[in-house]
Amino acid sequence: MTMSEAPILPRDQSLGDVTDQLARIPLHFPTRRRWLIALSLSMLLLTLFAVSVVVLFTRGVGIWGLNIPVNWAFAIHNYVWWLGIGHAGTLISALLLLMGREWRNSLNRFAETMTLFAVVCAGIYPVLHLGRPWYLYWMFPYPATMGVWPQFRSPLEWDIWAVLTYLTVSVVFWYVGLIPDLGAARDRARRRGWQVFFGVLSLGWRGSAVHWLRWQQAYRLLAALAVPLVVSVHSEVSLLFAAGTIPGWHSMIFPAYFVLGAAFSGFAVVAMIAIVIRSLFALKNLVTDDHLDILGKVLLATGLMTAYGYVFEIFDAFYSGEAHEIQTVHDRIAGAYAWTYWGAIVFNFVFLQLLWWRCARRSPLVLFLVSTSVAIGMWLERYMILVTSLYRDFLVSSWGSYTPTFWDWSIYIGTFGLFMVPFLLIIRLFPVIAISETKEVLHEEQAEASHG
Amino acid sequence: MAEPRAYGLLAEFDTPEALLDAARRAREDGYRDLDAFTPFPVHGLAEVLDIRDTRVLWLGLAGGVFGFALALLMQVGANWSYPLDVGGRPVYALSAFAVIAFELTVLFAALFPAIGMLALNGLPRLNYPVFAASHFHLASRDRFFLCVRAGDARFDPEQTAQYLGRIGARTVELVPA
Amino acid sequence: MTQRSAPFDLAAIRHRLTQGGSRQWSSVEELTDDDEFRRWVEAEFPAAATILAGTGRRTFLKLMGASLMMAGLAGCGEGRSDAALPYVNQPENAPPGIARHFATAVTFEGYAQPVLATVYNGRPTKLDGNPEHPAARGASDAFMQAALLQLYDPMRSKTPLQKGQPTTWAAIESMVNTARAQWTAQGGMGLRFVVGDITSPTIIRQLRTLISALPEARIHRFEPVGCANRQTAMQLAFGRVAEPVYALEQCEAIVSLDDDLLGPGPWQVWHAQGWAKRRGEMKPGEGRARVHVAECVPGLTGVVATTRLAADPPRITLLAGAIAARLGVMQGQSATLSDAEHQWVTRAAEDLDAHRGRSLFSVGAHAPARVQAVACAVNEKLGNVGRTVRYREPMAALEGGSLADLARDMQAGAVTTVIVLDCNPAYAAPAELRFAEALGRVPTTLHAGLYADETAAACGWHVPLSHALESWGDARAVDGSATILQPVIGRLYQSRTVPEVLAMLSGAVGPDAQALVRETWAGTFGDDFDGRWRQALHDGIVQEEQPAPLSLSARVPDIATEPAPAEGIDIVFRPDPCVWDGRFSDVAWLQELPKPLTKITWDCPVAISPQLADTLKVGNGDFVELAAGPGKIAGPVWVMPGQAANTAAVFLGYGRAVHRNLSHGLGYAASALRGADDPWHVKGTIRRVDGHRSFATSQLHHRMEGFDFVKEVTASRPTTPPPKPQPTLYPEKSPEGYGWAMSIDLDRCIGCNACIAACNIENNVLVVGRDQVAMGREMLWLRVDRYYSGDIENPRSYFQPVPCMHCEMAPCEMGCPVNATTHSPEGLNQQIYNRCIGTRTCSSYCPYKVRRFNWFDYRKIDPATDAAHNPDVTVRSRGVMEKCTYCVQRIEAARAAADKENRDIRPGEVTTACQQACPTQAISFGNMNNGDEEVSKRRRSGRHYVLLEEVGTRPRTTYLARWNDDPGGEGA
Amino acid sequence: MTQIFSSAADAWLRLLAAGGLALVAGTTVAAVGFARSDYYTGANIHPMSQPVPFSHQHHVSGLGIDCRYCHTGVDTGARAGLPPTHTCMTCHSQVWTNAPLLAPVRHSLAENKPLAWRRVARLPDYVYFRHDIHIAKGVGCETCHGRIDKMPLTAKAKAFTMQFCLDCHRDPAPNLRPQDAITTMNWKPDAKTPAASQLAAAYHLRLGEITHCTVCHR
Repeated sequence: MTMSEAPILPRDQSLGDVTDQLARIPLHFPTRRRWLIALSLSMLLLTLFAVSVVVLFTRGVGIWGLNIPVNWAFAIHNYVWWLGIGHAGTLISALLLLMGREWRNSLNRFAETMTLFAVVCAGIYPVLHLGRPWYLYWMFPYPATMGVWPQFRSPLEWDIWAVLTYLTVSVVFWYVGLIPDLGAARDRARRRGWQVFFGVLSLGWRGSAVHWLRWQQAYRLLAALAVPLVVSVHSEVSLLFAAGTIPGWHSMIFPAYFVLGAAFSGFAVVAMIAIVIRSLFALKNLVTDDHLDILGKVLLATGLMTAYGYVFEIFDAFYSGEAHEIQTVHDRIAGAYAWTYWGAIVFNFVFLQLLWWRCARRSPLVLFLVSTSVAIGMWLERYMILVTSLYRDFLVSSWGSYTPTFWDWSIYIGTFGLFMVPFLLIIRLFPVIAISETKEVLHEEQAEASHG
Repeated sequence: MAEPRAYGLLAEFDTPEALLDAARRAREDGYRDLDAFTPFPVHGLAEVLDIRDTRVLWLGLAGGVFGFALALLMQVGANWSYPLDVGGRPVYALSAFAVIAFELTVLFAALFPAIGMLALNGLPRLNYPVFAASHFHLASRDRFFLCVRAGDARFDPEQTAQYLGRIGARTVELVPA
Repeated sequence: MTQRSAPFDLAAIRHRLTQGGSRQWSSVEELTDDDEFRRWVEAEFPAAATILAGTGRRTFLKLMGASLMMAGLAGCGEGRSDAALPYVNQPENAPPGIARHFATAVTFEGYAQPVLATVYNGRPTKLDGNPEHPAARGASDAFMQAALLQLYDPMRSKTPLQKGQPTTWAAIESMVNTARAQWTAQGGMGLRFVVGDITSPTIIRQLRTLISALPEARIHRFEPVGCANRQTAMQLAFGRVAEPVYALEQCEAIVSLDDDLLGPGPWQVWHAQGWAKRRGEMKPGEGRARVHVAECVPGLTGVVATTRLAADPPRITLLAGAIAARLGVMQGQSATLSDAEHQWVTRAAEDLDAHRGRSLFSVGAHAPARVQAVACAVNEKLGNVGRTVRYREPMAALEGGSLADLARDMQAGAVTTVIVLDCNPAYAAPAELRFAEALGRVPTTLHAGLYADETAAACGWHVPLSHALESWGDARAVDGSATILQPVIGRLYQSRTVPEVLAMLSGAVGPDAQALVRETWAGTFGDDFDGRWRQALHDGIVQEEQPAPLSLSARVPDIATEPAPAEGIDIVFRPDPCVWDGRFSDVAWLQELPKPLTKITWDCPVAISPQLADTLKVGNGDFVELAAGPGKIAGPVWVMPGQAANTAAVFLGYGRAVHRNLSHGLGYAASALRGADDPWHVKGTIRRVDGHRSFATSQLHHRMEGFDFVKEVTASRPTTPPPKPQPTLYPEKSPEGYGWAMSIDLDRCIGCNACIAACNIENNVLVVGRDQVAMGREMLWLRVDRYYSGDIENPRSYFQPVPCMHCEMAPCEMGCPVNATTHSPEGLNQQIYNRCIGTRTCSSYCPYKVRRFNWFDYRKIDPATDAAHNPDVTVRSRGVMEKCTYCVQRIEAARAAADKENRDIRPGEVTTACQQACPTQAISFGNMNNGDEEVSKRRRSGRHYVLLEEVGTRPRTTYLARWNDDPGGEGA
Repeated sequence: MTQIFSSAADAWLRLLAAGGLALVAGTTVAAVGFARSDYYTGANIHPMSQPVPFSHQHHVSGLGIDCRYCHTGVDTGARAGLPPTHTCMTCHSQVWTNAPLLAPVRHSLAENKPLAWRRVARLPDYVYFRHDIHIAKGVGCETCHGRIDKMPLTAKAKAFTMQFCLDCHRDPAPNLRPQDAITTMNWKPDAKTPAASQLAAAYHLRLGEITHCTVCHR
């Protein structure tokens, strides 16, 4: 990506305008109606989620379509899917911060926000899918009168720690980055309420030189940590499968395969949100077509890498010559759930090819549609990886099948509410785009310009 | 007549370049107890004001070491307290413990500097003298402030104010303590 | 989490089963059909309502069971009552909580199944074959195991009924007294008894006395399956009734024409033990126990057969003729045999000829009598009589007319009183007899049975019979030895035993069940009665002189030598392998037992051949209509690999008319097609009709798909490939101490389900109901996988029991985040229910998928299993994983006993439930670190192999490859 | 612009933060402690009411009746067993024949209804505890049931947590006594008593093998 040289932001805007424009979003919220409609819809979904969870906890996981052999399905595969989406937020923010890619600054804030709640949605699934969720705390080491401890060799145990770490670090990273902007918002606020709100949250940030110095150190350090964290987290998620002996899971390529897939789906969702927000809040001057163009390229790149994973998986199976592995590949391509496999291929990679064309990348509509199809495609892929491996494992006699029930769907759809409600609240209450960093970029560009 | 106790003088500039220039000159002219307030980190400002502090980074290292040790201790300890045969794996399966060890390393390597940064910056600090300055709200918008604190040896409300004016300050304001 | 017995449980059980039990059930019945209630359900349990639509009470109860959890998240809701009730007056040597064992028997088609009953606090919790008894030798079959649950079945008849309304025994007695006056007046004219096969000396004595007192009274015998047909055959062959007894342990060559020797039925254990003994003794290449089977419907014998031929019923006759001819029993035959048939006949005949005196030619009891008669002649010619087959007086010795006679007389109005003893003709009788209707014309009708069934409904009066386990009585086992039945639990309801009822009929007031039996044996035991009586009760077998076998010579009847003109298809009737003729159809847990060859539960298919399926263009579950004469039935199809081309098989025991019976709404009533003269085979038509019903099967896929899960060895390749060395990064297990291991000999497994049955009862495995099984949620800890390979017309079939493998490198353990499944130093893969949080990782990682999960709270589904729970095993609650534990409760009990005596556990001291039940000793279990134990020997055997060895899990459960006597079918 | 917050605000903020942290920490500690408290485990708390105020103190230290006289199953089976009413009446048909306190016992006999005691020392249903093996291996009654001879009304002496069981299963030796001292209360090893390690050897304890799960859970 060569964007770091070419100007990413229109220069004909002053620092002050940018500040006001961004800080005004919470203070004098535009598009109240659309926001309210969105919120109330999300609330509906959230209610659906709550109801489903109550039923789930009172009746048991039997209300899902699970069985032996397919005793993991929606819960786990949506867990992987949501977590994957979350990763892009961190990647965009952290990786590009380190690489000094200015274009990131217009995207990182809501990308990080998106991460937070995607991770929440992901994190809640392992709890829901427990047979006896009220004993969740047994997964944590505490001085029990039983004298028994968690089993630290279990990939599931690893995941709990990974996800919680990831959530905490994401929150910290997000908040540290937010503090100066909260300060800016505070100083724009006129109503007492807003002043106190931002005043407390900004912790009295005053932009002192020494504060900036330490802030930058901390922020860059967090970014530096976030990148390996993302990679490790999704590698561990993949170990949840790779550590089992089941054909189609027991594969060396899984960690890489999962991380790439995660970034792929995540960037797609970032693109979707970027497009929505920039039109919602009229931020075309900050989230420019160039941003979309870059997102498109990233999407294309990660997509192709994921595709490599598909190819290699098949090669792997036949190279190993292991009868069960080959059987599984066959079941995926031609089995009862072949639609998930081919669905994944089509939604992930066919439409994606549009992005070879610049005009397609720069057209919000096209990019949005492609991103949507990628999100769907990756969802199908997770479904495929889980179900097609389990429904026919080793012994022919234990072959089974799986059909999601109403409750499978209701909880999955409900998680959209769980994601959207807090997300909408955040973009309502906080600056959606990093103010200080944007200004920094803007100033640098103007400086470059003026010096010739 | 009694001097009103002051926090310092706040000089307002339009651009980071102006601020840098002023700060440099102020240092040359012997002012030491300086600070600046800017809407975004200004390159080179720390050098000019001669601020050096890497403790945040060291905190990161400390956090990492702490997290790593904690993780190993926790996992080895649990298996030492009740050793169980799990799938024929060794009781102290370090390769398996590595994962959580890594996670906690990252966790604390992130928490320590984050919290440390706030602590060293003396945040949260909701009430602070400079907030009283009439133009200070622009410090988070598009103005750049140089502050000569009252603690400075050469600080004198009138002279310093005029001095700041001379080196290009747009406005100069005395901030009460 | 669990339910454990406290002293005085019995009171509690009786209370629940009578009051609580009955009210709950009846109300559920009323409710499920009531709109008001439906609305309530929809409101309360939306999901329930959706599934409730058009399902039976069991499904509903399941949902209720699951919904009971609405009472909060108390997933492991221990009923924490802290009540502690001691005895007032503690019975002699019955300390609370210590198991005691009683030898007695349960009856099946009149034959005694000798059992050893395990009793906790006056509550039998397990039945096992009586090890002292030659007809059981410790082994059992599914029906014997299930008898326990029938005892606790809340659907059992609880009170006498008059026209369906509860009445008292007093009322019954007064009715009988008035009636008896009339009988005596007319010398019993118009008095008829309907009985099944009865071997009980007491009942036989009582009935004979009754008849001698009332010479005009008649007895009619009706056993829906039974062997009436065989008696006719014996009449043909020898001119007298006789009962053939086979000694399969003597047979090097068995030729079976449609005779499922090893299949379910009273003789299964007897035959299986004999066959297995022979199968085990012989060395490779020495023929072992070769079995040649020609059958129209695949049976268990066909699965283990050396050569198997699928033949339609008419062909069976021809094959018999051909074999008889080749052995010179009949004159030259001109039967037109196909090549396959010809080849099979040649091989069978040669084998018989080669093993004169060491062979057996047997024809199914439901084959035409003449064909069976030929078999008698053939065996005689081969010199097998007295060696591999002996004849004796039938155990069911009562002489009597047929049900057809009775029906005729009833229609003619010649009958004034019908007394039906412990059988259900109104349901099971061939429809053409219109028995129930005829019964309606009889003034006085009395039914005595375990259930208020169809016949009870058709009779004016009904009295509840006591279950064998509640009764004093006696019966003879298939080997002819008698067992005295003693009650192992107090009567749960106001029921009486058959002897008591008979005594009542002959005027005795308040008869004493035990006295009636003692009276029978007074003669046999003579002086020292008490001694021998006590001895008999203790041993579970009466030591008495066995009558010498009959010496008979067979006449050869002529049989059809040309195929009858084939019109329509052949419809054959078979008892259901799990509910038999319907007498077990209310035992939920037998309903859920997968049928050996189809793995269908809770249902009853019409089994048709692949060829028929192809011509009709139907697949599993599509409905077909079978018609023969006036009768019609419609049922869902099961395409049975290896079934004879032109044959459709219908099964007895389903389509019950009793609303509250579990089979109600399941399957069809086969009696609609059955004929009175030949109840086993009719010519009929089949056509496809609308409708589809998906079966709830425990195994979806039966073709082995080219894998070698079941390995075979042959005389030319007598060993399995040696195990590959498996490098591991993990510490090796030390061979010190105990190393529990199980070995399953696939050469002996006949897929009879006895192991599953025993396992379920021993380990409190819960019933989950049809819908859950259909979703793939059956609970079996031990499943018997059924595979076939080769062409679907006549495939080669295999059975493979799969319990937990107890892998040394268990993937499941590694997956559990809370240490709920770990490894014991002795190699047990432990599953700790009370620690399990239900992540199901273990099951996902399990390559054998032997783990089972409690998706709902299944504990409340079947009250019968509730009462039969084994107090030494946790009853699993909602949300926890469970699986085979190698019966760890037995290991720990043995260890406690051993440790108290400061000794080691002796070889053979620990037996798992499945091992104990297995009639062929296919399963052996023990300490593999002790080289002398059977299991270690097997692990050293050349046939030893590991299932899915390539996965590297190092299982403790391993297999012995199956012998293939006839690789490639070209003779050995 | 003016100060948004008064100078007191910072003090409050810090106070709040500190309070919050303290609360979280406190709750955690309290929860861990509660699980071990007598209130939760039911150890040493006020005896629950019984149909008859039976005094072990009187019968054991007063009359010197051996535990096994009433709890007959203790060395033969899993359960120690409560005495049938008849056992009580062997004496009480002679002494205190019509003491009002014993009315329930007499009724129980007369009406053939069991005395409804309330269980004092109970384990969760998923714990399969055997009295007999513990007796056979030299664990005294006192070890788990405490100074029963000092209890006018019977109370639970030990918190029957899994940790309690584990401690002994990991290192049984200190809790072993010779067979003749099993039922002795307040037993102290004297000169003649063999050392703990010798006892462990004499009882053939399979040390290190009795802590795996299925020993107690099935």
